[in-house]
Amino acid sequence: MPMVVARGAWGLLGLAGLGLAWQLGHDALGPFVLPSPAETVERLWALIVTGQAGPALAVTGVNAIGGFLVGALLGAALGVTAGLLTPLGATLRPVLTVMLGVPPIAWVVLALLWFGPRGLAPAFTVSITVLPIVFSAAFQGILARDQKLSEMARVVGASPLLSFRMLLLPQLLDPLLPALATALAFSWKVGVMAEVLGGGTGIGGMIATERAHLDLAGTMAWILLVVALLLVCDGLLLAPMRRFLRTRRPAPAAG
Amino acid sequence: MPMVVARGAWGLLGLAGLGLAWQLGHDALGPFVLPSPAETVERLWALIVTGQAGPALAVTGVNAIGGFLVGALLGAALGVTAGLLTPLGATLRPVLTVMLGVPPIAWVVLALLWFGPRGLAPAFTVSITVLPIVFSAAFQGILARDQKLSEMARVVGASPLLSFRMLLLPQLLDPLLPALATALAFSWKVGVMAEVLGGGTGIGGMIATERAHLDLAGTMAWILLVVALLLVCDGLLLAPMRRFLRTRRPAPAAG
Amino acid sequence: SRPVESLEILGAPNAATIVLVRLLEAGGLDTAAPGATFRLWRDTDELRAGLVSGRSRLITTPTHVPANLANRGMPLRLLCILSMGHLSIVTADDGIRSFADLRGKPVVGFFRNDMPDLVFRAIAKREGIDPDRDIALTYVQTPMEAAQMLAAGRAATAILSEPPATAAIMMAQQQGRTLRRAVSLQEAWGRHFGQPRIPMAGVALHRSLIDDSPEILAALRAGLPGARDWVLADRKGAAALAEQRMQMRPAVFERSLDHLHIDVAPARAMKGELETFYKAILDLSPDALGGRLPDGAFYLDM
Amino acid sequence: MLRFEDVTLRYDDGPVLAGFDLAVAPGELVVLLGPSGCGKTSLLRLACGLAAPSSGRVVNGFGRTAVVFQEPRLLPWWPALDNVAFALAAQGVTRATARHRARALLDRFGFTDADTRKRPAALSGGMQSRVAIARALVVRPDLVLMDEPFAALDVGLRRDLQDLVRAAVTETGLAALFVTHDVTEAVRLADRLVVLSARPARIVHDERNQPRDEPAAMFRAAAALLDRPVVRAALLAPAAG
Amino acid sequence: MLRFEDVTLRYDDGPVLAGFDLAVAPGELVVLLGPSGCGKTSLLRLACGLAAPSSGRVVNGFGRTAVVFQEPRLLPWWPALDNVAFALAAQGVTRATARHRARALLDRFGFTDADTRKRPAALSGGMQSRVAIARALVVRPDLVLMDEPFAALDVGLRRDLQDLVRAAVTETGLAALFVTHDVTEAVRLADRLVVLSARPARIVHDERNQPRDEPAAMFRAAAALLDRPVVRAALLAPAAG
Ligand SMILES: Nc1ncnc2c1ncn2[C@@H]1O[C@H](COP(=O)(O)OP(=O)(O)OP(=O)(O)O)[C@@H](O)[C@H]1O
Ligand SMILES: Nc1ncnc2c1ncn2[C@@H]1O[C@H](COP(=O)(O)OP(=O)(O)OP(=O)(O)O)[C@@H](O)[C@H]1O
Ligand SMILES: [Mg+2]
Ligand SMILES: [Mg+2]
Repeated sequence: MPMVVARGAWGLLGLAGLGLAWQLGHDALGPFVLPSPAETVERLWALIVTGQAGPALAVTGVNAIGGFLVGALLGAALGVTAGLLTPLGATLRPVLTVMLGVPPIAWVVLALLWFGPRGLAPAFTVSITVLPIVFSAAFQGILARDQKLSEMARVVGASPLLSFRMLLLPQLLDPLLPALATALAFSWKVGVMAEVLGGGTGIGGMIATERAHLDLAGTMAWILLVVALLLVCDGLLLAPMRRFLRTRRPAPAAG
Repeated sequence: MPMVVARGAWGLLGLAGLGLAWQLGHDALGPFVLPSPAETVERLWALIVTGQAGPALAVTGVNAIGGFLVGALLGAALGVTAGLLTPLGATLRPVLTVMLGVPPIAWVVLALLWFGPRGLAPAFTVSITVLPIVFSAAFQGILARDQKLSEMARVVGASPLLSFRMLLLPQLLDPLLPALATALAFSWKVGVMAEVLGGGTGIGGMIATERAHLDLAGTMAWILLVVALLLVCDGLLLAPMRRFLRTRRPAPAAG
Repeated sequence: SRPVESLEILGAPNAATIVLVRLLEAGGLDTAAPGATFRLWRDTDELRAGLVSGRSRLITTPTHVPANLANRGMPLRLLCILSMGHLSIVTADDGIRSFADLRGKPVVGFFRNDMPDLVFRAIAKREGIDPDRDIALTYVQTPMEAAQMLAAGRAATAILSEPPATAAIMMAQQQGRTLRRAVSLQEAWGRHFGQPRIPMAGVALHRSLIDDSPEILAALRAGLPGARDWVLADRKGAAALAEQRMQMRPAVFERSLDHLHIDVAPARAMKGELETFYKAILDLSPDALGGRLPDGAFYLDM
Repeated sequence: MLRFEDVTLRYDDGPVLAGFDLAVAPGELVVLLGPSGCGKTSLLRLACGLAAPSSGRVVNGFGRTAVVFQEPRLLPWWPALDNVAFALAAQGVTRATARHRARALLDRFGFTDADTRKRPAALSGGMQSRVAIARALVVRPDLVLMDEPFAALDVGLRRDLQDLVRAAVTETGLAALFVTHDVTEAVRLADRLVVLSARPARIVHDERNQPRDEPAAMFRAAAALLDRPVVRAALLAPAAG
Repeated sequence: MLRFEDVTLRYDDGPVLAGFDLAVAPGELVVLLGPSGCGKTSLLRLACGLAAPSSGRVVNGFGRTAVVFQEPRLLPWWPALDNVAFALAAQGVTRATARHRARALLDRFGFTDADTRKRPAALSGGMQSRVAIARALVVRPDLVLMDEPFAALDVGLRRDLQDLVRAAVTETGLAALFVTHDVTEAVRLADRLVVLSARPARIVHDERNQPRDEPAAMFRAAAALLDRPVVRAALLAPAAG
């Protein structure tokens, strides 16, 4: 428990440093480059109490978290399968690299057509981004699995499901964790950007409007909201994985 | 060697499948939604032979690869250090999550001010994107390192440098590889998008112009070029790592 | 005062910018600002970066942008209007002949909550139409996507600016489909706000540039009308210049010239119409202008 | 019946087994002795199907085959108890029963309740070996392949576990293929003693053996075995020329 | 001089060592015998500084300390040769010299040139142990801590390596703290025999010993040791109550 508190305190220190850098940037460069943190927080507070934040957040939250969950699950499943079946892996790897590397402008119209401008286009964009990130980590994780343990499981006669639960999943957590952290951060960013670009509603739509109004503090207030939500999601979704890894890792012996 | 050929053949099969999907999409949706692959390739060829591709590619290449290298090196160095020093890791993790999650609109003006609109602003954006991706993988890789080997190295009296070369680096390759693949794909995508939005030259500038002309085939030709370059970079930069891992991994015994 | 070194002119990606490009090209700024360069901006971020850094203190822009920035504390001045509006409703639907016909129809808009959208809404309001209820209005980010969807037959009606409107019509033609400009928003505006034109884009300067170099102001005043006359007279030459300096398709540019309503009108003289325009925006969305009308010093004379 | 029929196995650098024949019958404990690196582990890998012969056939007619690998191969994330229960879970035994049987066996192997809850990193080397042995025996296999299973155990434990295995062979008809470097252990346990040459492993000596327990008899038998020139050549050759 | 002074070490579930005292002098080979899980490995970890005592002091006055862990702990990415040379590289020896010395020692340990180029996964269990032993001895340490080093070796190799270590102790003044479960190995090698109780480890017996080589004398000494009631209680107690 004290370790957890200490970890949290260090994390807050890091975020405080970031806030300080922001303040210094504002002081040096003026409000047309970086609005002040104080003003931004004030605006954010206003967004929350006037009830503007709620509905926008609901839309974007569904896009970001829904897109993340779909993309992460598909990516992990595909990555594990591809890792276990060499030809499938060799076939899919370049396809997913392309998927990751094609700029969204290539299929923004396609997404608009398929999902409609107010529909699931942002969630689709999020999934498309998350899927290959998670795929590639799961794929590599499977390749890097401990073959001796797999042999043991085979000799013992464990079913694929039992093996997955007892040996593969614990081994996958380590490579998956950073990929999921990356993917989660991208979910919010990409979801918001897709809303900005797609003329959608949600936080991205709000940001687009504030930007059209050249209202920098307003823009930053929404971004701050996004970042806060991202940190909350990171805490809720990934913290259990981190804890498992911290406690189950063969630590250097006590004493 | 035959294994390598087979792997390449499977990869081509995957890309061929992607091309087929593209053709089918074109047939179904018409040239204003998806231009035909044939026309796109023709246009790409024209871009190459008329010498338009070269200079744009040089600009974007510097942005993407330069930004990637800087971001990846800093990210890996920071991640390794943070992994070895617990408080630093706890401090940096949320900061880098924020770095990853903040949409570029928050600091694009800053980047334009510092690096100039035609200068390195896109490269900066690329580095900012790559750094936390690689950081998080390196960090987790260090946490997941084999403590028994580290103890052995300590007892043997190995210097940090020797330990890094002989035990840490080989252990980092597995977690780093997917992160680097992700980061490399993002480098090209983000670099191009930053050029599109930031008024840069390079391929992004070309794409912006083609889009202003509503020239879809032209837009796709440039995107195809980007994707081809990405695959080449992936082959050149990451293939040696993949090979090391394939050959050095304790394979299930022969026979 | 000395001539201004290395001035970077930022031009809005709007065809009317060609007038300032012509002035620069014809050497009209050579004495006041030797070595001045020209570049298009695609995003207000670039504009802000240019203005804050002091690199770009002369710009062409939609007229609500400098008003907004001035109200938020950046000392910008509007010199003149270059475009009297370039928005139209383009449609493949024969049933649409007037603004009122849009009722109940699906329409694609762009730049949601930004100026083109606000102009459309201001007119709709005067027409007695609630755009969110009476029109099936959806949005895409840029006019290019709207044009693309029109040309591909994936949307029947869209609000478009120039030159994307012209480009969409030409592209559809190649495919054997007919698109037409059903409604000029300028004319619709005229029915409700007085004049059948909208002072939509112009030339603006940072005050420090005026202080540092009154000569530039003088050169602009002297040169812009002639540049406009050249553009309107030599359409082919203007199209070639647009291709060279603004990466625009000459054929499209030439055909869209008729719909650009290029002019050079002093801001001071246009103050009344500008304020009508600004008020219409303020009515709908005060934040879009920073909450108020710009004060009198904002409008320069030629 | 486990049968090697004219088996050859080659790695990149040449064969480890060439034209190898051997059979293990139910209720028989065959001990393999041979110099380090001669191919004993490779042989066990063939027997359990983890490796396929380059030529020849390996036929395993036993129902349930369990393996004690040369290293413990425990799942590091789970406590000792779950590592043992894993083998039962793989056989479809319910969780509660599996844990109960695993706990009973570990108890016999000298584990306290607290020890069964420790993860492998918190177990001593010998405790890890015992978990691995328990994982193999808990399923009551028909054939067990044991690769130097007791090398990390103290004298007392080693004798207990030897007795346990020997009893299973004699009483329940368990078949065992047992690799060891300890000649006294070999003569104490074996129904049949097979001595292998250096790589590629050939059978240089093969004798029926009467399991025995009095120390003096054991040492005499071990000495007699090592006195045979072929065995001596195989097991006591100097390491380097 | 290596000295444990009133050392206590506790893990989450209680002490493994309590008020422990022991000293190892240069040129002395101290063998530790004790039941599995009693704390021998923990003791070696304290000696080499990988663990710190909960109370008391561990003083290691020797210059260069080498360790043979209970598991081989080889670097899986590099061939056997580089694993041995690693220890020399850590001491600043140049690459060429390091590889030369590593190759010479591995040759003495029965490795062919081809074997030295194999990565650990392609080595047999005993070969891996030998690489680990070579990695410890190649640096010519002043103190070596060996945790059941020869458990995976065949009789011949084991005798060779026992002789090698014994010679280093006698001739070059090497000090060794040597853990084994093999009582005959203990009486063959030790200058001093220390027998530990079950956890928490206390010294229940401590005697000077004369290293000897004739089998009969060895077996007699081993039998005599095991005949002492305290030793018998420590090493031959039944595993489970
Ligand atoms: N990191 C740890 N955390 C908790 N308990 C531990 C840890 N390491 C060892 N132990 C416990 O300490 C006791 C002694 O372990 P140690 O490895 O020292 O035994 P050992 O004498 O070397 O046994 P063996 O002969 O089996 O190798 C065991 O009960 C073990 O479970
Ligand atoms: N995967 C592999 N690739 C190449 N060679 C291998 C591989 N596995 C084992 N070998 C070689 O095969 C030979 C026999 O190995 P094996 O593990 O079967 O020996 P062993 O009899 O079990 O020895 P030990 O008693 O030391 O455990 C050794 O020379 C080893 O180097
Ligand atoms: Mg073996
Ligand atoms: Mg031990």
